[in-house]
Amino acid sequence: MSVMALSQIRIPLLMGNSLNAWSEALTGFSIWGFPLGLVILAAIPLVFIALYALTYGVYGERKISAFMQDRLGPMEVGKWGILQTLADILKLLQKEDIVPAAADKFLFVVGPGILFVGSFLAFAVLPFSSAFIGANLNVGLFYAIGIVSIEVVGILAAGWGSNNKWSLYGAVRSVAQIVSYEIPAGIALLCGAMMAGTLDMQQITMLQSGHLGFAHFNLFQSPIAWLPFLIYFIASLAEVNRAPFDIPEAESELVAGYFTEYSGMKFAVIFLAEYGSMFMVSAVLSIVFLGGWNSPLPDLGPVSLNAMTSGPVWGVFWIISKGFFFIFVQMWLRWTLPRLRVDQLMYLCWKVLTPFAFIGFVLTAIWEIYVP
Amino acid sequence: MFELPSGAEIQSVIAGIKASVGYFIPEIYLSVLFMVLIIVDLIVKGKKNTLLPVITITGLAGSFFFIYQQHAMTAGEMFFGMYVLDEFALFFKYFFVLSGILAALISMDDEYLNRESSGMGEYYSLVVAMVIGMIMMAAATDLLMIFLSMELVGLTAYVLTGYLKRDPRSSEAALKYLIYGAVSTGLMIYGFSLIYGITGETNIFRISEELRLHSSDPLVMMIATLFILAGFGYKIGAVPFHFWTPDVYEGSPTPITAYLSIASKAAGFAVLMRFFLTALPHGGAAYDNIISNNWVLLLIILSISSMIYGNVVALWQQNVKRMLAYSSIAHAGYLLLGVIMMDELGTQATLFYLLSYLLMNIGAFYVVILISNKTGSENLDDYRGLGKKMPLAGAALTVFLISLVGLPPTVGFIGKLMIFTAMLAKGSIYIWLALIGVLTSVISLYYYMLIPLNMYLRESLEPHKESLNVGLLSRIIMAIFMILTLYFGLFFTPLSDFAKYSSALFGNTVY
Amino acid sequence: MDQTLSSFGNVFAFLALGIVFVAGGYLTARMLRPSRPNPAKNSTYECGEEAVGSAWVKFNIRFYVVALIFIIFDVEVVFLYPWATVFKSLGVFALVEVLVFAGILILGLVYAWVKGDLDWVRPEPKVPQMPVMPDRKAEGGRA
Amino acid sequence: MLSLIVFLPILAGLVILAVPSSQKQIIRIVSLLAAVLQMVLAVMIWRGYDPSLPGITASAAGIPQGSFQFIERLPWITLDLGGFGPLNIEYFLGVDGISITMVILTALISAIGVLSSWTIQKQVKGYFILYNLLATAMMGCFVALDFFLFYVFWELMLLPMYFLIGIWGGPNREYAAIKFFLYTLFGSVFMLLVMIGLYFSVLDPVTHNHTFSLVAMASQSNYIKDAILGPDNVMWRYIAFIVLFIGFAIKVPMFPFHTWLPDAHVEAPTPISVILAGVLLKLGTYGMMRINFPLFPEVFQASMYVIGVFGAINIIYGAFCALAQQDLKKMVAYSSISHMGYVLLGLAAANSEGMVGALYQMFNHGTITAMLFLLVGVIYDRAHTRQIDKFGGLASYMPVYAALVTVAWFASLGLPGLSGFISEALVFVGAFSSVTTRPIAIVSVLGIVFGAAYLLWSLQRMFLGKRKPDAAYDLEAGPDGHEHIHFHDWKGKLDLDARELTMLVPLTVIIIFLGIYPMPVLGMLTTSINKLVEVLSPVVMTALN
Amino acid sequence: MEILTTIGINHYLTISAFLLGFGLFAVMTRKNALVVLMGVELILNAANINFLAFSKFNGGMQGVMFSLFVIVIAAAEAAIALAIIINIFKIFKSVDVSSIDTMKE
Repeated sequence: MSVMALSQIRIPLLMGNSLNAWSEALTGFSIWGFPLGLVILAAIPLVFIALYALTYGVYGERKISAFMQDRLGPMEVGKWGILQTLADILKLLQKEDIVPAAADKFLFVVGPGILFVGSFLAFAVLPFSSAFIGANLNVGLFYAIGIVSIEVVGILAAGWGSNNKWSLYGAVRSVAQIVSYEIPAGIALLCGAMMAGTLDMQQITMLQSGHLGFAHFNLFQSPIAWLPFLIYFIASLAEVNRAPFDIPEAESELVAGYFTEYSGMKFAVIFLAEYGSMFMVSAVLSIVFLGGWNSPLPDLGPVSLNAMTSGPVWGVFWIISKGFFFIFVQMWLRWTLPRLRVDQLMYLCWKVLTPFAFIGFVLTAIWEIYVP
Repeated sequence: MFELPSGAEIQSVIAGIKASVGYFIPEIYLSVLFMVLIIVDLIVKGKKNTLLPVITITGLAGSFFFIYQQHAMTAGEMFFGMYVLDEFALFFKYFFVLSGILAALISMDDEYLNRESSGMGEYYSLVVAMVIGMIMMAAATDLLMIFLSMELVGLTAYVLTGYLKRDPRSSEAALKYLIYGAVSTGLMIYGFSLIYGITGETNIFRISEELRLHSSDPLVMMIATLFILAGFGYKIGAVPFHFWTPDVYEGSPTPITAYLSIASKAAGFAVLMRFFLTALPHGGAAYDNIISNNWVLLLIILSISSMIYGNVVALWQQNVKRMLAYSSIAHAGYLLLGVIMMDELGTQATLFYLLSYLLMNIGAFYVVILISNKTGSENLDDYRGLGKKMPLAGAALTVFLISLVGLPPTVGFIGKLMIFTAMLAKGSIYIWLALIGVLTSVISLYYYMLIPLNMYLRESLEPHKESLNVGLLSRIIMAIFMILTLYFGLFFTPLSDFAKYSSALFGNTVY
Repeated sequence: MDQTLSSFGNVFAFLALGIVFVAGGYLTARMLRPSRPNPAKNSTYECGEEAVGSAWVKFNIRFYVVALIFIIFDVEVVFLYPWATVFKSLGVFALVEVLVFAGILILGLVYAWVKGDLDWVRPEPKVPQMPVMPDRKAEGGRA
Repeated sequence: MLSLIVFLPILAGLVILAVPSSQKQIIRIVSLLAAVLQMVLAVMIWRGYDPSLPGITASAAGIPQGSFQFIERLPWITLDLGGFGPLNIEYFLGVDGISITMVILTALISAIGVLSSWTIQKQVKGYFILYNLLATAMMGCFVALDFFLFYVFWELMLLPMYFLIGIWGGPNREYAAIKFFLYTLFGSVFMLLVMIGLYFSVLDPVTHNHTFSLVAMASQSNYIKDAILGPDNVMWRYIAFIVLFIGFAIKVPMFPFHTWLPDAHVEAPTPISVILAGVLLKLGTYGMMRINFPLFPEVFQASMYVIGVFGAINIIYGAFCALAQQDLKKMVAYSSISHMGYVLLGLAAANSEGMVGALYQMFNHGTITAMLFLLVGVIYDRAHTRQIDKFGGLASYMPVYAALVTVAWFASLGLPGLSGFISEALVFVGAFSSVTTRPIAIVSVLGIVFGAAYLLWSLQRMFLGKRKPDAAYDLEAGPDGHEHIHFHDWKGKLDLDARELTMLVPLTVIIIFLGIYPMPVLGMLTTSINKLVEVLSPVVMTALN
Repeated sequence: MEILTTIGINHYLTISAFLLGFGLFAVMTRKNALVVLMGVELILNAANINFLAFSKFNGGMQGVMFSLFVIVIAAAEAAIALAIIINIFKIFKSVDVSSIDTMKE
């Protein structure tokens, strides 16, 4: 049976073009009752996070930062410092894991786990390709918004559990920031959902495919879509504590905020979670407004660029590219904009983004009704 | 499982909603009033202590016009069985709007409340919100709607209770109200879920049909009924769901105490009557089988324990508000007697009693407010000698208390008379219940009379104080309450006819 | 197999794998890393200072206020999501309804705004002032 | 006419309300005017009353109001009770022989009470408003023929009484007032239930609606057989009778329910004691005669013996207690209990003599006890004490007072030639001639002996002999060489002054006159009493059944 | 995966009953106002599970709708509860329900 299943799985992996062909094949695949396919299905995003975080995340960010600041970045380990990430891994793995005596041990240990699991669970609904999605939920977008909130619990657990003033300040600030920005973010994504008329991530993506490439993307479907797009992008920066909204972990003020006390593997987990979230929000932004795994290239007359660059494997490429692009923008902003003060942060959220999100919501609703 | 309805279905749904909106105008009007109040509060700067109540009172009074128009509409379901418009609901619309007006009126005179630094904007809008919630409670015919409207009332009531933010008693009252409220509502929802499980319906008409057509596990039904009673019983403040009453009534701002003791209780009764008289069929006499769907027996137990407990514990209260709180528990018991009768007469009696209770209890609390404005106390000992210093207030309070005891020639007597008439109309089976009713009202005489006793029979502790005069407007209001209490005690036909007219419950299965 | 359930089964697999990954990471690290705790190392980090008291102290009430406002708005937004998926087929009627809904919601926002619940305490800029020291001589004399 | 007599005091009360409270004299005069006018009206009613018409029940001809006189009957409240038809509450007044006696008594005692209230100095306005309210309620009770109306008046009495005792009473007034209130309310709430039960059991013979009319209720043929208090429902009829009886017995007051009375009397100011003893106690027995017995005649038949026993207990127990009292007012209060026992005994006899005696005793007790309390009030005003042993030898210093006291005391113990004798004699004649009550009557005679004992003893201790060493007054030599007594704080006339005489002399005259020639009263009531006896007799009942 | 599909209504009801029990236990025994409120949330969620289970097994969407509204109301209630508790803490410096008892019995 297992051999049969293996043989069955090979074909769609290479050939399958139908929707979710890969993930459905994986879902049905089990060995001796153990749903190995499911594990593999889940492992793929996990591996992706790990790889991307270590390469693009650690090495890439350092290098990009360096370029922007006109310096070299890591150069010591290997050619151009290319093995720097490996060194980092080894360091984190064997570094002593200190648990402060005053900490709440349980929360201290559990916090990073929650943080990571929350971030990772969101990947379940990200369609990496027309053929691959972790879990094809009909409420995918909603689920993605909801599940990310679990991170708040992890942050609070980590900050509180550390029993360190910096950590607690950082955690509370971070929570306040995340929950506040969830309002404009939620409303902005709602606009996208209204344009699509569904919450299914695959459906949302599919509705944006077409021969004209980027012209089918939600962002270009209505002039109003730019408003929620920008709002969500700004809010998502705050949600993942990226600059200029990085006061929760502001090194110079709070000494890394809620993970001040963390070291070794626990730090690595937090770190993975952060980078996972970064990709997650970028991917959601891409899916809702920029067509997800759809190729942005239009068919130019006889040159059917779009058809050529479409397909399950191309889809993987496109969505990761789009995600990485936004991560790049995030890194870019980090070195461009100064950090906001707490009151500015709240001002921006409640008095700028939220009202504008509402305006965008109302306009989108009217647009969608009256301009078909 | 989650299929979207077809286009035609959607159109019919929309048409249904549009048709229902026409029957929903008073509620919409009040919601608009609620928002107008908030906006006025936000826009207008400076002293708003008269502007807001005036808007509230005139606005609420304006809703009478829309409610009156509903008389011409035929009784029926709206919003797909969520909501109903019948005489019973109309009665409570009048009732709650009136009580909202009165609450706003007496709030104007409460000096404690007006001293609240954060302003009164939310206060009046919350009062209006509570009116809306209670109106919807009285008309809700779906478990979901019942739950939502009860929560609307509850949530606003929590805030109103704790409105005096700096007063520890007020905050404590709010906390207790909230905790008991949340727990009992939680239990009620659990009961609802069981009912839903048994019948597969949340509409009370269809629940009743299902229960009649199919047999249900009596034990589960009993548990469900008990849980639901926890929610309703909490709202009406009946034993054993009364624990919040004394503290909340004592701690709240007095107008809110009055408002809760009357309107919130009445809303509880409205929903209790609608639910029990419509949804749950009742088989036979009250004594059949304890583990069956015998909610009447439950109500009887509730009623008896409320009457006895409320009246007995009130005996040794020193705080007037607290005493009135315990007495309100007792009154819940009397009101339940009318519900237990399960017939038109019983319903009529309950409604009449509610009307009379509105009049006399608001009056009593109003005088308590005026007195505490002057003396700064609600303590029984501080009422000494007030009869001489505040003659009209003393006389009015005495009349209200006499009415609360149920002595002629006051409206409270007629209320009791109607209740007992309804009971004896059933023949001899409920006589013992009526006996408990009258005996406990004798007990109630003792503690009610403690107030006039202190006011008239005892000398003031500070004999040199001059007479404490209240404003002319307050005196007029007080006198109106007093005269109405007496007038309706002698000529109660209009009230009673109104109650009779209103006892028509749409789709009830019991009578 | 029920479609919905199976989808959430996948989510469950993600959850399980996530936990296993974290736990596995911890275990691996524990096997590899040294463990040599000492009191100084285990003390709470406060930039080198001795930690004073516990960090579990009271917090600025504004954080709670933000939480309260968030709860209300977030929950209301939840209602809009199901609506968003169907409103096109419902037409103008649904639009009007949701505008009423959003209007009330916006009124709530305005309310919180006007009441000042959205204001954060602004840090007062500390303008450095030249110290006026008339007694400099006296001090100097004492020194 | 009856409306006027009922509502005249309350009109006076409204007038008083408008008078500023500093004008005490005007307030008193308004009240007095109302009371005098009420008395005039009572006399007019008495003159216009036809003693040949019996009243009590509807007459055989089926006239709904029967042979009552001065009928005023208006629909008051009509309630739609759905399946039970309309609830008709009527404004229904009328008098028969029983009530007219009481109407006259009430008018008389009310007027005397106003005179006696002249000494009230504290919060005069409030006092007279309440007093007038009380007067209306009492009068209303005696003329109401609709049970509901009766009940309203009945309960209306409680509150003014409570305040009159509570505010203007003695040192222990709070306790006495609330005790009075609770006791009487306890009795009357049952009445409420019985009233409702009766409503559902009785049909008006003319309109065939349920009715509260006492006249309709008094005819057993109007009852619905299987209704809650219908003839078939024997158990509930017994229970209803008993609770009604208890309600009235508390007012009488009958033995186990009597404890409120001494407290109330001792604490109440003199005029209120007068009203309480003179009128209020009669309401209990009046209620029995008007409502309790005729509505449940077969139960009455069964319980005659018990009622008689309670009457005897009242007589003897009251006398015993009176014997033990040091406080003069308390003694008089217990003597009231004893004397009301005669009324109960007469009622228990259930024959014409007994019943006539009972009703006549009610009237006489009203006048005599009123006088007793007034006399106690006179001495209390002067001495500020009522302890019997604080006095002695008063007769030689206050001869007029002593004379009136003697008359009253002797009337109370039933000396021939005074009105008390005739009624007590009639009661005993009735009780002896009834087989049921004969043994009780024999025992009850003891009561007369004890009565004579406490009255004569107190008379002797207070008025005869010499001043006691710790008396409440001093002896001092007057300008004419005679010795006078001097009360410490008393500035007024030593012996009775004009106002006191105005109150006391008419009562004395009435007592003596009715002792010699009782017919003006007896003639008025005998027809009704005969009818009542007929209604209550087993023969009639079996005929009906 | 087979076990997931064979779960019957009783499984749900049992869990919900347990939740109800825990909630009631927390409400009755705990003194911290916040913990009491958490107990209330447990009760509400017990009801939610019931609603969803019944909705699944009876068919019909009312249960789902109901639980959605319960969640929403629970959030609103939590918001108000927090506000009140914060105020209580400001005044009493404690959120211990048993110590907040200024009004005599």
